[in-house]
Formats: sequence, structure tokens, C-alpha cells
Amino acid sequence: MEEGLKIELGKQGVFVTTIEELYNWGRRSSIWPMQFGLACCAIEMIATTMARYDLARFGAEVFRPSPRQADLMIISGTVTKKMAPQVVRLYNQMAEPKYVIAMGACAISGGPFKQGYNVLKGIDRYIPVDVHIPGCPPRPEALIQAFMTLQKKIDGQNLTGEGRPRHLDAEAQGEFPVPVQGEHDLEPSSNRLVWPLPMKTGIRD
Amino acid sequence: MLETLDQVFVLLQHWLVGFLPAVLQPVAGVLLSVVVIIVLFPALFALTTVLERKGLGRIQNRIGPNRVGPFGILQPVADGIKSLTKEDIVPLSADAAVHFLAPVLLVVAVFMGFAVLPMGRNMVLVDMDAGLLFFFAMGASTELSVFMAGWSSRNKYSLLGAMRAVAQMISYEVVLLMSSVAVVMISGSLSLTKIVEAQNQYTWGLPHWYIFTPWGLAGFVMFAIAATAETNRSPFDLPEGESELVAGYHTEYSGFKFALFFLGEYLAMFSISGLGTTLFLGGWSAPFSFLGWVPSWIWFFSKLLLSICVFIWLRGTLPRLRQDQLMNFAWKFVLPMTLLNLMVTALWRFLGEGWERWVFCSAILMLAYVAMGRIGMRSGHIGPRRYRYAE
Amino acid sequence: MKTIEEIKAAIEAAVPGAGVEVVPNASPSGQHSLRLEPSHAFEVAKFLRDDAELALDFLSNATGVDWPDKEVTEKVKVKRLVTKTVDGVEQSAEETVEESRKRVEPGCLEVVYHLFSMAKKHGPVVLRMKTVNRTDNVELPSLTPVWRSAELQEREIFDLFGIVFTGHPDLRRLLMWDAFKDHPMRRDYVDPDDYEYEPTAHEQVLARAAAHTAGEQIAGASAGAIPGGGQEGIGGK
Amino acid sequence: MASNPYFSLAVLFVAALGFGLAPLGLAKLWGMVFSPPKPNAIKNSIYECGLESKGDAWMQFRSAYYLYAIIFLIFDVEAVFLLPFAVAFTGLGVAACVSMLVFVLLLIEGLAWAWAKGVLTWA
Amino acid sequence: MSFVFYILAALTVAGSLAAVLLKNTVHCALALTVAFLGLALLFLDLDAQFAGFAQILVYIGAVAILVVFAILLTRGSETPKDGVFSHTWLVGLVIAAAVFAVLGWAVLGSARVLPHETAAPVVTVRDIGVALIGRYILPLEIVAILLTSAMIGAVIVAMHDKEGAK
Amino acid sequence: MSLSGLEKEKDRPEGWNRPRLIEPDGEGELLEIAMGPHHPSTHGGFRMDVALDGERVIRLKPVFGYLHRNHEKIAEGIGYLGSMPYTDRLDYICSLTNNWAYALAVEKLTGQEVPERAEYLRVILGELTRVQNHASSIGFLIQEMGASGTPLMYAFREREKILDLFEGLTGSRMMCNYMRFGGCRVDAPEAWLTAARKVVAGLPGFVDEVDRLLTGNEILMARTQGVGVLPPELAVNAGVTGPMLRASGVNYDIRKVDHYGIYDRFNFRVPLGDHWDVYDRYMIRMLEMRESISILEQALKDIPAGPVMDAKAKIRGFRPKPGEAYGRIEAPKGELGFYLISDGGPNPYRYRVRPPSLINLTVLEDMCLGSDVADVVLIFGSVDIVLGEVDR
Amino acid sequence: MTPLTGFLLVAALLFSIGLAGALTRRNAILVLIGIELMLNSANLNLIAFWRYGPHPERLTGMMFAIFSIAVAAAEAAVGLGLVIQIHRHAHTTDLDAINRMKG
Amino acid sequence: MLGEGILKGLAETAKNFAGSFVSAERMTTVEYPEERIAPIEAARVFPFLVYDGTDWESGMRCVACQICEKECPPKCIYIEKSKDKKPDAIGKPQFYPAKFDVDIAVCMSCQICVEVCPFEAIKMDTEFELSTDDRFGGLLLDREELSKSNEYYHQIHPTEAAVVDARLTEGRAKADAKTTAAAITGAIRGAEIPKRPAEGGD
Repeated sequence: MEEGLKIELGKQGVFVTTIEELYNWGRRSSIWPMQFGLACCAIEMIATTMARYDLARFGAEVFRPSPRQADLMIISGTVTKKMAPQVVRLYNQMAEPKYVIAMGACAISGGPFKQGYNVLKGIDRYIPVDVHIPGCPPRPEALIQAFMTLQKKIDGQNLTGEGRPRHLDAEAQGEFPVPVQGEHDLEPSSNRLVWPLPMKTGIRD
Repeated sequence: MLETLDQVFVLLQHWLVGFLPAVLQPVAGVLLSVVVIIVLFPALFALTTVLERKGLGRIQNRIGPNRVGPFGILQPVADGIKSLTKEDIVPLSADAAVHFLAPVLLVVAVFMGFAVLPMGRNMVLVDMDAGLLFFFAMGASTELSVFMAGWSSRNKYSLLGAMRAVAQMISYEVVLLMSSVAVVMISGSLSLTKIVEAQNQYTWGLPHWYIFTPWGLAGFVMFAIAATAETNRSPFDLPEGESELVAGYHTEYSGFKFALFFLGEYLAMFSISGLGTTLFLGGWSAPFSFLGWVPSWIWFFSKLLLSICVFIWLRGTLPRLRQDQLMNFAWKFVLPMTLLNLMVTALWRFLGEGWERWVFCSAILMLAYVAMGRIGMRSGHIGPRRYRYAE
Repeated sequence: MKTIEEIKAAIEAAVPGAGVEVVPNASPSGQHSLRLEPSHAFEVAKFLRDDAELALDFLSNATGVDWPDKEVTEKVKVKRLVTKTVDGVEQSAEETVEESRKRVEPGCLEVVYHLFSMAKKHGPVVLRMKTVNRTDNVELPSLTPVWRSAELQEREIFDLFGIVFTGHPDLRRLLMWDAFKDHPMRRDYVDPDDYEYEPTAHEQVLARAAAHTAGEQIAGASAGAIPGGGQEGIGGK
Repeated sequence: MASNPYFSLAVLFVAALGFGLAPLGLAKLWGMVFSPPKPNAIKNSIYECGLESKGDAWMQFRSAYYLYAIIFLIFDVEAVFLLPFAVAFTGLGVAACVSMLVFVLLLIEGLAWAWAKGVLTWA
Repeated sequence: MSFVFYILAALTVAGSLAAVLLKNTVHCALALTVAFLGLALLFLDLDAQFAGFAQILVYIGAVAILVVFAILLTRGSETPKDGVFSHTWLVGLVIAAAVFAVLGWAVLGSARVLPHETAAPVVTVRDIGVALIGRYILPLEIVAILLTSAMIGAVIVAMHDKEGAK
Repeated sequence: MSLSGLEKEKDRPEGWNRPRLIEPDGEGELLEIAMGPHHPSTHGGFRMDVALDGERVIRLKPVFGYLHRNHEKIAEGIGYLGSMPYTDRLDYICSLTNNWAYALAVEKLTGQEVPERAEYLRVILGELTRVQNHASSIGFLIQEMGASGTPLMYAFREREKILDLFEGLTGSRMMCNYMRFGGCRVDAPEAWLTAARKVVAGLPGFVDEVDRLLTGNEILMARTQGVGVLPPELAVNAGVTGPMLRASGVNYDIRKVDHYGIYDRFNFRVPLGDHWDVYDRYMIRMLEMRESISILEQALKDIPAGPVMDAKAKIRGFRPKPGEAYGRIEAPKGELGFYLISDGGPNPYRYRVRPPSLINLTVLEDMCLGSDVADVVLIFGSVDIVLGEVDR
Repeated sequence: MTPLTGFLLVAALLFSIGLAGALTRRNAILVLIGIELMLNSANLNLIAFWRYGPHPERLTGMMFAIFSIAVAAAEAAVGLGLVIQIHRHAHTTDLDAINRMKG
Repeated sequence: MLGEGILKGLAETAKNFAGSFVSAERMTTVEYPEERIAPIEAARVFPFLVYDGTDWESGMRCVACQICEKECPPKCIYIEKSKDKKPDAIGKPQFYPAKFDVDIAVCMSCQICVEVCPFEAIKMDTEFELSTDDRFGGLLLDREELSKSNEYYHQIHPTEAAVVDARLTEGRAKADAKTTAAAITGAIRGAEIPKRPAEGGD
């Protein structure tokens, strides 16, 4: 056994570690996505669940239509400004713990349609995104790979302590305000709590 | 030896109980049986969910869950842990108390049904004189819990789903009752144990299962249809018809409450399959007299699993009916057929032992089935079509 | 299939004073169009649909085009009275002088309809209508009562171009939300300032960034400091 | 006491109740110890396809449901009489069976009437 | 007279009290099912197995559903603003109390002459069936007529408007 | 009760081919539910505001725009070629036919010629697209009927084979971006054609399988026959095109009418429906798949050698002369048209897509009124829309 | 106290509660619920008397109770149907309001 | 008879169920992380920059002409042209991109950059396993991350790469001839854009 791990175990107690492992294993092995498609990527998402790629192998074919029973929201496609409030509301209505995969260029950044007046330039302006998959649309394998990335991420989460994920932290915010459709644009145009301005200028150093 | 294997659970129970003082022995015996029921069927539920997901997968040319645990058999465990640790959401405007009670009531009502099912020779929790009536009385309470779930959520889809579910369940409950009456008429008892024993006889090595009689077959078909509808399984899964009603009456349920609904649905499937097995498929009796040495409980559970496989198969194949068609089907086709079947059953008894009763009863039922099917299709203006091509 | 001139003649025979005008199309497609007078457009449309020979029963496509106000610089020959001293004598003579003048050619909004005939299997016949200007007088008659297929397309034109179709049964925004005020397909539409951050720093991006930062500072002065901290807070890590 | 069948049923009832309640309690406990619930106005509002819910779901329904319920009720009651008859059927003579047939036919007549009246047509 | 009886009696009375006291009509209906269940269990306690299960089947399975449907059909699940009790509630209460007093007095007064517990009778369903088809054949047929006419009557009453619409 | 936005209908003018409104019978309350934008059966962000009397639909208002991605506006800001990959994302199930329609419109605008081999390739790819579109549309339709996805899985099993072909030739499964003005981007190697022949040879078996699984199914027949009837007069007036129109019994197939491409060389028939309902739409798609397979067989047999690109075609600096053109093809969902106005610049002055999906939805309310809620989902599914195209 | 007394008292209590409900509630459906309770208390009496009566094997009380269940169910169906009918005309199930309308 | 079609359908699904155990035709699942679908040569996902030789910086074919940046429909390429010239793989001094960023969070894999590139410098990669939780760090590729060797190009698109190589050699030979000719006249020109047929990538 690794030395660091031992110390960690000593600190947390084996009990918590076991529970944590079980908890993470349960969460990661049973991720039910929400039946939620937006655009082109939704077709690839459907293709992922179909015979050739079969997302069911991971126990994730249980697409729940109701957000109450879903764990994972796959933002599969362009989020328009008309749709964004609904997406945020649905995300809010999901039960914790919940994860978001931004599938495809449009969901991450507006993608090819980012020049449009009605296109939200990335869903992570309003809700926290766990995994981004680039691609337009990403191949089904890419979605499976993202799904595995998400599983890895869940595996790495602690049950207690500072590094614990948002849903285990009583202090962390649980509500993500729904933007309002204004006369010209969505208001506000981003949620500062999940989307702090990365940089002031547009140029990467 | 084989006798021992057949009674292995009974003996095991006696042996275990034997360690206790004599006063406590009966109580402990009951407790033990109850624990077995409480553990066994949820375990079967877990198994069935994997079976269903893998079976559906195979039907659809794919593998199905195979990563969680060996061959994916730990999938339900993971689902359970996930559901257990999931946040429980109760909408603010919902009726919290009823919202909470509905899934619990469902599970309790469904569990109670298992009390009278004979799962093997001498393997029944309670052998009551009015066992069948008890079973239906318990089944009737599930409707109420479904209604409670839908109503208390205060969600339009839930309420609509619940109303549909209740309407559907009451309609098919009549059929269920009436098709069982036929069996009772011949076996002369409401006790399920006696009904099985009545079927546990062989002529030329073949069993006297009621499904092998004309009225029994018809009754079984009607019973199977009604059972599918009663458990809200495809093609009668309208209440949770997700294509229009999102998730039906449990739209607003999350976390383990939702899991309880899921559990309840599957347990209802087991209990109704168990009843069907008991009434028509000879319960725990062997299909051929020479297979009599195989322990009785194996037969019961294999028949149960077989009927569950049929449920899965149907689900993998059929689209779902519409509400009005479902109701019409229940009241205008299945119920008349079942009532007719009652008469035919009476006729069966009065026609004596000869071959005539086979011919007559089969002919009546067959004719009625074909005629009613024709009339139904024609009055609904449905049927195969021919198509023309331009030029 | 009649030629465009024949159709024009047929229309003028059927609807007196229709004021149809042929708009030629230079491209190889050769799809010339007819410009209709809005006041008679409805009757003309009805005629085109119901005429036995044309039977244009199928309105395939309806769309708007925005022709913004154009600032035209044109050379104008102007006759001017010039006083010249010719041979010591002051003469006033007219002279043509070239002068470049700027004037604003008022733009308009235009609707284009493509008609086909399903019965006769011919087409397309292209109809166009113009509004008077782009600001206040943007009404055109709706052809939805003649062809249902215009219903959603005219709503879309209303939404994106701002042409008001009189006689349309249900003129609401089609694509944008109801509270939205602008007409984004117009060529002078300015995108909302929703710049946040774009890593590929093209010139337009930088310009938008600068504009946004300016706006942000004005808004941010009252809102106070923005919580920063990079990406670590994101995604429930 | 234990020989009483109702005792077994009562035990089963309690066990089933426990089976239903225990995981819910466990989930609650989990929520208290580790994963605090995060209720908020949006989450705890009614789900309606991602929109704000309009109007109350507790509304007035149509009588079609009620009509079916009536017929169901009658048949349920009929079943209560049919079951003891069916149990006794093996030992009954033709006369008894005919009188039962009359009973059943009377009810079938009601069903046929309802059918003819269009009650069984889902509106 | 046992501890079981007290529990069941308490359950029944509590259920029925809730059924008449609760504000929300659907809650009342649900409380009513509890009362029915308690009654059914009392029947079982009285060794009337068949009657008990029949009670559950008919009342919880069907009548409760009927009541609930009726409530939803009449918008009854809304709690009225101006109270759920009639303005003559006091009179009603007094009458009910008086009735209870009289009944209770009668029961308690005759307690000594009432028969004591006897050995539990063994009643099988078959016995009931035989009795039904024998001694009680006339009531059975009358009940059939009653049920049919009740069904027809109830349907006519409930669907009246539907007819008019057609 | 408030029927938000629905009351306006009373003011509809004379001559308006309005849906026959259904009056509630006063029994029970009207229930207004919003189906969508997140609803399991709306294929993405689409919404239907439905007013129900019991379970019967008495009003239905579609709400569009949840996927309005400003395709037309963007296209007016980038070059002609730059719009080609965007057309992929219109009807994202049939990117190749979108490419074709756009290329056709530009070719009309510039008068470019298309080499013969490229025409053949276009037909092959277009018909493959049609087959996979119809297959998956049937799959989705049955999925909406609650068949737990089995037909959809079979459809996608076959679709994956066709997508493999697309990827092998064009490089992408869905967003092919393959056709160019005056031809096709790359030539198909012989190995690809062989693979295509193999896939096409397997298609009739697949259609037979779906036929056996569904066509005679009593539940399917009961659910779809007599549901969502669309009379031909209304269909024509409302500009409905594609399989929906032909299911309403109108013989109008642009492949036969416009003689675009080289469709004249192939033998195929146009199936027509006589009952105008959802079942007809389902069957027309089944029959069209068979016709498409026959076209594919012919095209794959006859395909000539040669270049696939007009030698005069330009990739960079493409500037058509001023003018305008409207080009249309028979896309799997109906008439897909592109209307382009060129002012001589590198970008189109006006770029308009005539989306069959949107215009086919004009009659959604007419078809749904008076039917059950469950039927709304079916009728909507039978229109076969893709929201990328509806909202653009 | 004999066991029978207990049952009779419970039945009396139920009857009174039902009566009180029927007399005091405004909602017609709840009045019917009260009546149902009263009928059921009678059933309890029947069964109790049958059980403690001199000839339980003759089933008289039991059969009476079963018939009574059937009749009460029919009564419920018709009664609720009437309530629905009233609601359809008066748009309320509030008996006070209906009385007022009449008066 | 009623139920016939249902039975037929049941038979069909039963056939598929049984078939899934025996025939590959009926069990089409490719278990992705372990098994993979045979790589498709034409597949394209995101662009990369080809370099010749071993060193990505000196061997880069891109000369920062910025055509792809202009033609890119979604504007996901950002190039800054160098101020100075560096010798390229064959030693000719060329401009080079001081900065070459591709935001693959925007890229729509349309391959128009490849089509318009006159230098065969930008090609499409087949790598798709790029999911990350880091929106900016993981999805904005700079020129180092974008650079892949010509060998790699040959590996993923063998046919196409062979054609490209042939074309390049031909172009270079022509250019060499020209440079020789130009050397005679003493006029050294910069990058000559070799014309290539319009057919596109292959």
C-alpha cells in the first residue's frame, strides 16, 4: 500500500474510505442520463445508445424523461437563447448529485453558430459543466470516452473534507438562477458564480 | 434424498428454528419465512432488472450492461446505492405526506400478495381458505397508491398518468378476477395450495394443468393480457407512457422513492406471474410426471422466470396502445371473452369426460375469438392495406 | 408553362389595374419575377391560384429581403449658369458640369414568393412585393388566406425582418421569444453584447472584447468586484 | 398465536413496511450526514417540460373515468358473489347453476346496456 | 377482547374521525379507506374471513376509487375558503352526540345479557357458496337486479350531459 | 379559462383555410399542458401548447425557435463555400441532400455544369440518405408509440452501415460537407463502390425485417390508422411536401417533376396513400425505401468513370454574377429549396432555406385537433421533422 | 364487559361519527362518506352479532353483511353519481350553497 | 386473425435475440474502449499542422499565409504571422506562424481549411478522444499541440498523404527549376504558391 494512501486512511478512518469507495462506485456505475436532446449531437447521442456503441454496457441506457430521476444531463447540441432558460431550469430540477456533459462544439462555446444572435456561447455560462467533448458532432466513441472521463472524475471525488464535490458541501450553492429573456438578449448574460471571467482580454498569454 | 431436496427450505427452517425454545419456535418459523420472502423477491427483482436490460439488449442486437461486476450483475446494486444517496425532492406545492406514503403503500400492498402464493410443496406462508380473494384484495390497494402518487405530486402529467393508471387497472382487474373464477369453478377452492394440488396429477405422464384445457388456455390468455395491463407493462404501459406523459405518475419522484415504485412494479409482476403460474400452469408441479423428482420450488421459480421473460419479450417487440383502445379492448373484447369463458367452463363440467367437451368448448371459444377479433378490427376500420403507385 | 410576359398579360387581363412589373434576373437560372402592387396583390394571388391554366396551387417559398437605405454617390451632370469673361465681355452661358452628389436612396423590405403548380407540375413563378420604407411603413398584404403554406413563413418574415402582414390570422413572432424587440435579419441589426471570452483573438473578437469591457466597467462600477478565481470553482471538482 | 394465519400476515405487513421505510430512512440519514439536501424554489417547483408550471394540476376531470369506475364497482361486487359460488360449483346441480347463470346474465345485461349506450366508449 | 381489538378499534375510529374532520377532501377519502381497512380487520378478528376480504376488495379497491374519482370530477380537492363545515354544524354535532349517547347507553345497559365468546365457527367459502345458492338464492337474484339497476341508474345520472352533447 | 394566444383565432379572415375548431363539451375542465421544449417525444427543443378536453386535443399551438441558430444570417456573412458545412447542420440526419440542394441552387445561379460521375455519386449518396432517413424516422415513430426502441435499434443498425459508407467517402458520419459547386469534393474509389454495393444488397433484407416486425402489427394499425388525417386539398394549399404529401395521395415528387440531376435515367415509382393518415405516412416511407434501393442498385451498376468536379469550378475567390436563383430538390423530408441573391460579392446577399420540416408543420394543428394526446405525439412523429431545419 | 360490547360500542361510535360527518360537512361527497360510515357500522354489528350469536354456523349475519356490502356499494355509486350531477348543474358540491340557490 | 401480426413481430424479435448469440450480423456492438472499429482512412475530426523532418518548429510547412483563418467558416483558427523568416525543411527562408491556435471547441470539422491551404500544411486528424473538464486549457490547441509529423499523416491517411507527397515533390521540383531560373536573373522571389487542382483533399 502506498504510504500517502495509508496516512490518508488513518486520517479519515477506514470506514469512511470504504463508504466513499462504495458511494463513488455506485454513482459511477449507475449514471442515468436525462432524455434530453437539442440538436445534431442528440442524434449521435442516440447513436451511442444504439446497438453499435451500446452505452448500456456501462449501465447508462436508462434514459429518464423526468429530471428528478436523472443524474446526467448531456447538453447535446446548440443551446439557443430561447432554450437556455429551460435548460437551466431543468438542470436546477435535477436531484443532487448531478453531472453535465457538454457534448459538441455548440454546447461548449456556441461552436460554428457562435456568430449567431440567438445562440448561447457555451452552456457553462449558466451551469457547471463536468466534461466537455469537442467535435461537431463528436463521434459516439467520443461520447463514451467522455462518459468514462466523467466516471474517473467521480472516482476521484472525496466524501468529506475540503476537496469534496459541490453537492456534498452544505455551503456550496445549489441554485443556478434561470436567465430571463429580455428585449435584446438574455439577462444576465452569464452566471458569475459558475463562470468567472477567465481573462480580461481576449488574448491568451 | 430427492424428497429432502424438494423440502430443503422447509427442513432448513425447521432445523434453524429447532435451536430456539419451543415457545418461540412457531413465531420464529413465521419470521424466518417472512424474511425469506422479503429478501428473496427483491433479490429476484435485482436479477430481473439485469435480465431485462440484457435481454432487451440481445433483442436489439446489443450486449446490455456488462461492466458493473461480472457480466453486469452488480448493476442493480450500483443502481440501488445511487438511488439511496440521491437527493429526495418533494415539490413545494405537493402534498408531502401522501407523496411519502404512496410508494411505501405500494410496496407493502404488493408484498402482501406473496403471502398466499405457494412457491413449492409445503412452501407457502399462509394457506388461507380465501387465499385468492386475499390476493385480489391486496392487489386492489395498489391502485390507490398509484392514485396517491399521481395526485399528491400536483403535476399535470402525474395526475393524468395516475388517472389513466387507475382506469386501466380497474378495467383489467375485472378481467383478472373473472378469468380466475373459471379456475376456481373447476378446482373448487380459493386456496391456492389446493388449486395447485388439483393440477398436480398426470395422465399418460402429462399434467392436468388448466392451461391444457380449452377454457384454461383461453382463461390464461385473458389472464396474461390482464396481468400485463395490471402491472403497467408494455404494451399497456400507458400510465408511464413517456412519449406523451413524461414519466407518468412518478414524474416527480426522485431518489429511493422512485426506486420503490420501480421495485413495486417488478414485485407486482412477480406476484401476478406467480398467481398465473399457480392458477394455470400448475404452480410448483412438474410438467411431466417423470420429472417429478425435480424439487417443486425449482419448477415454480422457473415458470415464474419464464413468464417474466415473456414480459420482457413483449416489451421488446410491441408498441403501446392508446388509452381508448386499451379501455375498449378491456371492456369490449377481453371481458366478454372472459365471461364467455366462464360459461364454457360450466359447460365443460356438464359435458362429462368424453372427447365432446374438448371439441365443443374449443370450437365455441375459437369461433368467438375469431368473430370478435374480426368485428373489432372492422368496427375500428383497421386492417392491412394495399398501396398504389403513380403512373 | 407560360413565359413571364404571358403571365403578366394574363394577370393584367384578369385583374385590371394590377400594376404588375417584370423584374428580370440576370443569372443563368433565368427565374424572372413579377413585382406586384401591394394593393392588388391579394386578387392577383387568388387569380394565380385559381386560374385553370396557371393553377399555381403550391406556394413553395416565401422570404423577405432587406434592402437598406443606401448612400449613393453619383455623378450628376448639372447645367449651371456660368459667368465667364470671354473676350473681355462678361457673358453668362449655360454649361454642363459634372458634380458628385451624395444622396440617400431609401431602402425597402421586400417579400419574395416562389409559386409552383402541383396540378400542372410547372413553376416557379416568382412574385415580389416591396414596402414603402424600412421604418414605419412596413405593411404588406398577407397571402396566407390564399396559400396556407405562407402562414409560418410570413410569421418568420415578420419576426426576422419586421414586415407586418395585414390579414395574417396569427401574426406573432415565430423564432425569437415574444419579448424580443429587434428584427435580426435586417442588415443593420447589431448583435447583443454578450461577449464573454473567446480564446481565438481575431480582430472582431478584440473589438467586441473592447466594447464589452467598456460596458462592463460602466455596469461593474456599481455592481462591485466580480468573484474571480479561474476555473477551479467550476464543475464540482 | 403463531398458528393464526393473520399473525403471519401481520408479520409480513410489518416486515414489508420496514422494507419500504428502512431505505427511505437510510437515505434521509445519508442526507443528514454527508449529502445535504439543497432545496430551492426552482428545484421544488413542479416539472413541466422545463417551463414554469401554469395552472393547477388539481383540476376537474371528465366523467368517463367515473363511468368505468361504476361498472368496475358492480363487477367487483359481482365477483364477491361469484367466488363462493365458483367454490361450491363442483358440488352443485344444474338448477343452482342456472340460477347463478341468471345472476350473471343480469349483470351482463347491464354491461350490454352500457355498451349499447356508448358508456364503454372512451371519450 | 384483546389488545388486537383495541388497536383495530382505535385504527377504525381514528380513520373515520379523520374522514369527517380533515379539510382536504382527498385526505378524507384516504382516511376513509383507513377506516374501511380497520373495519375489514375487525371482521377478520370476528373470524369472518370472507366478509373481511370482500370488504377490502369492494371498499378499498372500488368504493374508495369511486369516491376519489367523484372528488376529482367535482373539483372537490380544493379546500373551500369559508370553512368545511356547514353553518348548522352545531345542530348536527348535537344530534350525533345524542345518538351516540343513546346507543352507548343501550349497549352498555344490556352488556350483561349479551352472549359471551363462543368457539370460533369454521366457515369456509364453500359454505358461503352453498348457502348463497341455496337459502339465499332469492336475495342473490334481487341483489343482481339491484346491482344492474344501480349501475344503469348511476351511469344515467353521471353521463346525463354527455348524452345532450351528442 | 385562458387559452394563451389561442383566442385570437376567432378573428381569422374569410377564405382562411382554418382548422375546424373543436368546442369543449363543457364536461370537465380544459387542461393546458405544454409538451416541450423538454419532452421525450419532441425530437429536441420544440413545444406544443396543447389544450385538452379530457384527453382530446381541442387546441394546439406549436412554438418554434428553440433551435433557431441563425443559419441564414451567418450565411450572409461568410462565403458561398463556407455555408456548405452549415447546410449539413440543417437537417442533420440528411446532410448530403442538404449539400445537394445548396449546390444545385448555386449551380443554377452560376450556370455551372456537373460531370456525369458526380451526378451519379450525388444520386447514390442522396438515395442512401433517403433510406437511412426513412428508416430512422420510422424507428422514431415507433419509439414514440412506446416500442422501447427495438425498431429504432434495427434502423440504426442499418444506418450505421450507411454512415460507414458516408464516412469512408466524405470523412464524416453525419456532417459530410461533400458536394461542391460543380461536382463533388472527392472521387469515390472502386473499393468504396464495392462496399456500397454490399450495403445496398443488404438493405432489402432490412426492409423486409421491419415489414415483418411492424407492418401487420395490430397495435400499430390500431394506433395509426385513421389518425392524423390530412386531406390532399389542404396538404397542397399548405405547401406540404415529401412523403407526407404523397401519403395524402398527391402525386408530386420533385425527382419526377423537375428532372434534376439524372433521375430521368432511373426506373422508380412513386407510391401514394389513399387514407391520408399516419399509417399511410409510415407505409409510404417503407415503400419509398424500396424504390430508393432500386435506384441505388441501378446507379451503382451504371456509374461511369470520369472526373467528379467541373474543371472550371473555383474553390477560392468564388463570386457569382449578380442575380438570383431558387433551386430545390426532393429531400427525404420534402422539398428542400435554397433561394440565393447574389450582388456579385463573395458572400450571398440573401440566403434563404426553404425548410420542408417547418412548412410541413403548418398543418400540425389541423391534423391533431380532435384526437387523443397520445396521437399528437404520433402525428408529430409522422411529419418527420428535424429541428435544425425547422428553426434553422 | 363482554367482547361483543366492545364491537357494539365501536359500531355505535362509528355510526355517530358518520352521522356527525353527514350532518356537519358541507361537501356533498363527504356527507356520502358519512353515510358510508354509518352503513359500515351496521355491517360491523351484523358480523359481531353473527359471531356471538347462538347459531354462527347458519351464516345469517354474515350473509346479511355481504349483501349489505353489495347494497352499500351500489348506494355509493348512485349517490356519488347524483353528486356529480348536482355539481354539473350547480357547479359546486357545497350543500349550503346549493340550499341557498334553491331558497 | 387478431394477433397474427403481433406473433409475427414476436418471431422477428426472437430471431434477433437468438441470432445475437451466434451471428455477428445480429450482434453489432463494438465494445469501444477495448475494441475499436477499424480506422476509416477518410475520417476527419480536427485539423493539425504537418511538419517535415523531426523538429516540429523548423519543419513546419505552414507559412502563415492566413488563408485558412479567413476561410474558416466558424472562425476557430487564429494565426499571427511571424515578423522574421526562418528556413523551412528544405532550407528556404519562409514566414512561419508565431502563433497558430485552433479552438477545437468551435471547430466544426468541415475541412475547408485543408481544401484552401495551398501548402498542404494543414490536414485533418482522426483523433477524437479529447474530452476534458478544462474548457480553455484542454480545447484551445496551440501550434505545438497541433504539430504532427508527416509520418503520422502517412499513418492516418496513407493514400491521401502519398498523393500529397507526390504533389509536393512535383511542386518543389518546379519551384527548384524556377529558383534556378530566377537565380540566373538574380531575382529571388519568396514563396511561390504552387497551383493545385481544385478537386480537394485527396
